[in-house]
Amino acid sequence: MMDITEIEEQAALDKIKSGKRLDGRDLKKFRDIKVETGVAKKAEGSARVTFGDSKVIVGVKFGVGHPFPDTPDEGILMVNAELGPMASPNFESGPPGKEATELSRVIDRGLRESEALPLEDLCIEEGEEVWKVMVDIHILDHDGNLMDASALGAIAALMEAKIPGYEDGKVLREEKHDFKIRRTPIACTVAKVGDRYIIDPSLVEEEIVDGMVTVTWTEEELCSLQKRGNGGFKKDELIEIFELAREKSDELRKIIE
Amino acid sequence: MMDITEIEEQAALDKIKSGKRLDGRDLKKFRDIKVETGVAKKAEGSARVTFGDSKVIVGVKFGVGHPFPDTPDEGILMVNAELGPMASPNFESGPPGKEATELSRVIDRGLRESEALPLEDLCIEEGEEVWKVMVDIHILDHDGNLMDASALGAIAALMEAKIPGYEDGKVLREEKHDFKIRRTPIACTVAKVGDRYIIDPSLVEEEIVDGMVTVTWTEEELCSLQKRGNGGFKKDELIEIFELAREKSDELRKIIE
Amino acid sequence: MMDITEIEEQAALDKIKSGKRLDGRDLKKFRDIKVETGVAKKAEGSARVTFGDSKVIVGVKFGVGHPFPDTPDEGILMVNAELGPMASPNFESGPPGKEATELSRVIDRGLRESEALPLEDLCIEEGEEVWKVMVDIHILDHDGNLMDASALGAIAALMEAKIPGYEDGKVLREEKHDFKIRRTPIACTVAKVGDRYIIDPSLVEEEIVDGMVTVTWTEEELCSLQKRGNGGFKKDELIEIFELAREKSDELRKIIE
Amino acid sequence: MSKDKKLLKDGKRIDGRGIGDLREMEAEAGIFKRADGSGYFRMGGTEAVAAVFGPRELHPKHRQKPKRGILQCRYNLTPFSVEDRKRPGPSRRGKEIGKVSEGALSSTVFLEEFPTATIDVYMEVISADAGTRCVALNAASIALADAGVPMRGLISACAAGKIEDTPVLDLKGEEDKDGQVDLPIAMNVDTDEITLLQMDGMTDTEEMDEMLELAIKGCKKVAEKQREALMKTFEDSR
Amino acid sequence: MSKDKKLLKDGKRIDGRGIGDLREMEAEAGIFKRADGSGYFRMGGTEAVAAVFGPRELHPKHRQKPKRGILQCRYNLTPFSVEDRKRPGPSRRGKEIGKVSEGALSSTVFLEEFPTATIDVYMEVISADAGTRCVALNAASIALADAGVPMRGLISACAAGKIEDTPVLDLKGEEDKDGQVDLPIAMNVDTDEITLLQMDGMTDTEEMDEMLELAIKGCKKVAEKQREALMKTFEDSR
Amino acid sequence: MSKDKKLLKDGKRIDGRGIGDLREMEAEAGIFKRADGSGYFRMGGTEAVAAVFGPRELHPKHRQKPKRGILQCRYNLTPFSVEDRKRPGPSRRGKEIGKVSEGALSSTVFLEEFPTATIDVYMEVISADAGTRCVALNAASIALADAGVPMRGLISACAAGKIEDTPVLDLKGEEDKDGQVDLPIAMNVDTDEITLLQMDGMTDTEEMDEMLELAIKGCKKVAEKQREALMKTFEDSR
Repeated sequence: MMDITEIEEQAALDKIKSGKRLDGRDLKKFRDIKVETGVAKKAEGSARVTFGDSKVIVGVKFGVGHPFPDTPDEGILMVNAELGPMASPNFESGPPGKEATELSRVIDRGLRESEALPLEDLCIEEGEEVWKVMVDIHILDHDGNLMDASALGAIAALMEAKIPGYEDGKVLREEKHDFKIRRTPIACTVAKVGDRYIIDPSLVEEEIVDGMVTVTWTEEELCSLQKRGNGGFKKDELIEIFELAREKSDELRKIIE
Repeated sequence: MMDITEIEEQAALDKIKSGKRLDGRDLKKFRDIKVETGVAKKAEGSARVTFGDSKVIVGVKFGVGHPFPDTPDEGILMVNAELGPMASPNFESGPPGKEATELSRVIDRGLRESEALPLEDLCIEEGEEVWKVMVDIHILDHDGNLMDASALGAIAALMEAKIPGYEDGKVLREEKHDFKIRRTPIACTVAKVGDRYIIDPSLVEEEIVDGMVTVTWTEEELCSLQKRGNGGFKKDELIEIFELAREKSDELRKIIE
Repeated sequence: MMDITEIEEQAALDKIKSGKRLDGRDLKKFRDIKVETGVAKKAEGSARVTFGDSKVIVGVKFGVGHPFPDTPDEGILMVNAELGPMASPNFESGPPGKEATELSRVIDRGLRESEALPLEDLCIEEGEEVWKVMVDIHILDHDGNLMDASALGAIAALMEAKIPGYEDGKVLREEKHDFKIRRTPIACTVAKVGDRYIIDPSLVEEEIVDGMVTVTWTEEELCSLQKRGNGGFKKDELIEIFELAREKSDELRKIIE
Repeated sequence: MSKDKKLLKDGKRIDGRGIGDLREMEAEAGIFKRADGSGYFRMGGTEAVAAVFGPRELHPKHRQKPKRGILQCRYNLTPFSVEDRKRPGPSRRGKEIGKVSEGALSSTVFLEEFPTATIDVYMEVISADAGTRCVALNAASIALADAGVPMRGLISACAAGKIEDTPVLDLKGEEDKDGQVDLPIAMNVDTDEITLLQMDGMTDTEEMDEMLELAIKGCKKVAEKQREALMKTFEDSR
Repeated sequence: MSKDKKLLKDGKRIDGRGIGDLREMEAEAGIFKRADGSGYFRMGGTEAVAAVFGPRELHPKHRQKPKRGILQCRYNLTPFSVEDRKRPGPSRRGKEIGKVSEGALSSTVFLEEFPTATIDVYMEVISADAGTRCVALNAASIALADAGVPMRGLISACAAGKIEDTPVLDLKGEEDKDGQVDLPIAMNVDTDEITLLQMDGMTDTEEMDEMLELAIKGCKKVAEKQREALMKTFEDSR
Repeated sequence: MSKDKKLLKDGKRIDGRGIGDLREMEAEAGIFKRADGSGYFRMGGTEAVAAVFGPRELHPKHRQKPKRGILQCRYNLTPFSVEDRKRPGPSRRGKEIGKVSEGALSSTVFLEEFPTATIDVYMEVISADAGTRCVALNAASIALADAGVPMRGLISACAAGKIEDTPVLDLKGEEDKDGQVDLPIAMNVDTDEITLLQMDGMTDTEEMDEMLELAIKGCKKVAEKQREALMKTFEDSR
């Protein structure tokens, strides 16, 4: 006997095979996406992003700290994700697990490899003090595709962020200086189901896909890849996925511009 | 069928309704209280407190550290409570849980809000080095009302504490200088059972009370409140409790003076 | 009914009572021992040691850090052991448990008490910077007597270690300077089974012995003892064990010289 | 406490409120899909969301109570909800608030109907400008109702306090920082029972009476806002 | 990125390799006794060992899947495997690699044959000179086969990358540090399915195609080495 | 080791003791109510309390032994028991002492009578002036007897050592700090079996013999004190 989850999974699978989705979407269509910025008053930048019923909030805080020894004249980027028990009955309290760690590291690499942040402008005193840009992703409600929602939230929060002043060892948060992002890396996850590709998988779809690839594109270049889940991809499939992700990430970019 | 604990709880409840306690006490009477100071030889101040079969030991150590940025010329007070597996079969090893955390924080606030400690006299070099006053509460045997016993132990240990010398970056523990407490905040917990109030609840009584309020009075003023347990109180009940606690905390204060 | 482990344990016990071992060894004979050094390319010294099917790898790294306040002009020795889930189905991931902690501390004491390492030569700037000698023991396969194998690996890795250069706050690992060990403390574990002594117990033997003593000898002196397991020893038995361990540790020392 | 700061002038506070006024409120129910119930509450610059899961089986089993369910609270500040980024994970303060929140909510829920079960309440503060535990509890109470958990009444919370020797309602950040007393309470406005009560500062019984009076009035206004939000969801779902 | 360093000269790399050459490899199966399967793999200066335990019952029980087993990976760097001693225990990087390794290995194992079970794969890097996740996976795949776990095919891994604007195979440490792109992949060489794919750096689809082509060829050579090692153990045990 | 310090003068030690003298002892049984057994022991400036819970069911179940119970020890220093405040929680040293304490106590308890059970022994050092593990074990042994756990004999512990090339009994703090050898032992004085033995320092077999002899005599005196305390409780409870 199948339980309710299995029945739903089977239905989702059948739908996709017929070229549609359980929620009526086309295979290559996003759910309703909403991006609101300035939603966390104490953050220097923030964004709440919804992809259908998935809900993510991202806050950017600036702080001052020691630079890393190998980059004494550069600011520091930190990305952290909390996938706590609020977002899903399957999550537990405690330090970030494998899933939250992957989430934050993929987004971190997208930002870092694309050189989206002007880290070299964030040095206060070489070898002594630099700005730390701390991006915290907080998952509120999990209905799938947290990766794309979180990455979009991160870049949206960074785009609206203002950097505080700094004087005599004190961060002056009432001052708000410009902080310019150079590029907008956008993550787009493409999943394979049989011989079909879908984007923006819902939670139930994530359970049935054969594999996923999260592709991060800037305006011009591919800057990060992460195959996720258990399945495998042939090389030609991957090339197709990269191009599809490019097209769809342009759609996402328009939302936040 | 009721197990032994339930039978005992029912008996405790019946007794209170009849105006007495299982151990023969009146409703507003403490158990036998003993306070011995100087019980931990390596501590700068210490006290062992028993409330009936509840047994608590408190030690005060002084150390030197950096001040907090917002109080560069003040010493630091730290209160910690360990409610380990020695004290009760229900406690586990590990970092302080919710109960130990509440215990230490209520006592911390009583000391802090009453400004009992001369923290502004504990600056060694402004912004650089200040004294840390570290109060460690260790629960040895748990038969209820740990809050009042621990708070009494903390203030008793602080009253007998001597502050070491400090020279060339070294704490000189053989030197013993005066350390004057300005006030003696005393915690007194009042519990409600039906329409009656009791003080100094035993472990079995803590299970059956409708709610508790821990009230901390200095000689003159109310300096901290904490409602504990699940029940609720009307405003007039609270006012009555504050006054009862004031009267009973004066009794406790006499023991340590 | 006895399960397979119990049958094997009974067989091991019967064998020892008859003066032999399950694997055909004499009571006071080691299994095949192999020591290879230079096995971890990034370590400043390393050794892989096998005692029969037990397999241990030890790496030595040098780093620079603050000295301890009570030894401002001495280097720092740190010994750590990881007994992870790779080595045995009974081990779990996580911070070192009691067994790994005992392992590393017994080896640490053998090195420290024998003054094998020239820690006083490892001061860079008194009170400010000293060399840290970090010995990491990693258990790969556990078939008993990890203590002797790990201790032998630690001293072998230290014997082949070269100390890097240091200039302008940087460790120069391409420089390799001499690092001379003054003594070679060797741990030898003797176990008692009834009225017999065995050395180098296998995993199944460790389960059936009445008790063990790990004895660490330098070339000349006894420098550390650790009774392990549950049983007890009479004084005369201990004296006999110390002498047996001395003789057998000389055998082990020859392997690495 | 800086002496120069004027928190009160002609009976008006720094944001123009009178001494008995609450900050502007906003409330919403049913904001999440996965949770069994959820809620949002804002009071001036302080915002929180809450999610409720359960009643569901409590694990590990040896913690189950044979005759009644338990209610567990997790209270957390998001790292970006405060001035200097907060390290993720439970602080000592958060643990304590979790515990008193359990005390505040448990008595209003018919836990005896759910032996061996747990009801888990998760509260996240999005933005902190004083009064965070009250705002979080207000969101949690909405979430419990939204989850359809049988309750004796809504729990509504707000703080009173004392600034410049004057009892006032609902301190905001600057007032809290330079204030003399902070007195957060939560109550079941249907039964007038106060189920959370904490206080820091130096005061006496008489002043306490005044502050409690203010806070109780505040809670009643909070309750209206909570009911409005629940009613709206109820109507939307019809 | 230091501009002066010449990583490529006349089509040769700093260690004399051509752009499509792997480093020297070494492989061994059955290196441990206690584990159900074990393996060793070395690629130039990067070495790893792996042990497999299971299929065995998964604890705690509530994590068991009724219809299929799960495969769990732990990836760890020994403290002495890197320049500056690494603190023992899982880093964030290690956790992530553990997760993608599970994704890389799970699909090749017939997990549907082991409902409620777990197969635990432990990987330890002994020496790290770039390509550690690939080398660890190569050892893990040998260990799975050595354990007799039924598999659809061996998983073989290596990285391609870009240095001085040129796609090359199997970066070593210095190349990785000053390189432009790192592209580790793992694949089932029998089915041509890529089961691990990660990429850092700036590139485009065309260049990706070139690098993938290189990496796929590399994986096939790795597979030969793995098979050789397994064959040797098989023959030894006859 | 400071050379100037004179720890021994005319056969007398800094506190006036002879080389074979123990410090003043104090012992008490049954000091706690909640524990199944409890004990207190003091040796000069070193004091410890111990509590025993059990035999009781061991959790989690998969750790239970079908044929015998286990005995688990937790050894802890209170934060205020040492010169500079110690961070609460288990140190590496504490973990090791917990383990050797299990080895010291297990063989004296008839664990075969309690299959699947655990006996939990908790030791807390209140004041530390050398010899802490011995004093804690002495308290623990009293606690085991007080709990009525069936035992083959009391475990009694004390340390011998070497100062200024002379074997002495029961080092106190200053002697331990500047001494050459520390040799803590625990024994069942009824069977003469030594169940805890640790040693740090440089020595030889002959000197070890002398120190062991001293320590054994010490343990016998400790045992008397322990028996006295237990007898007193026994009489009090009649």
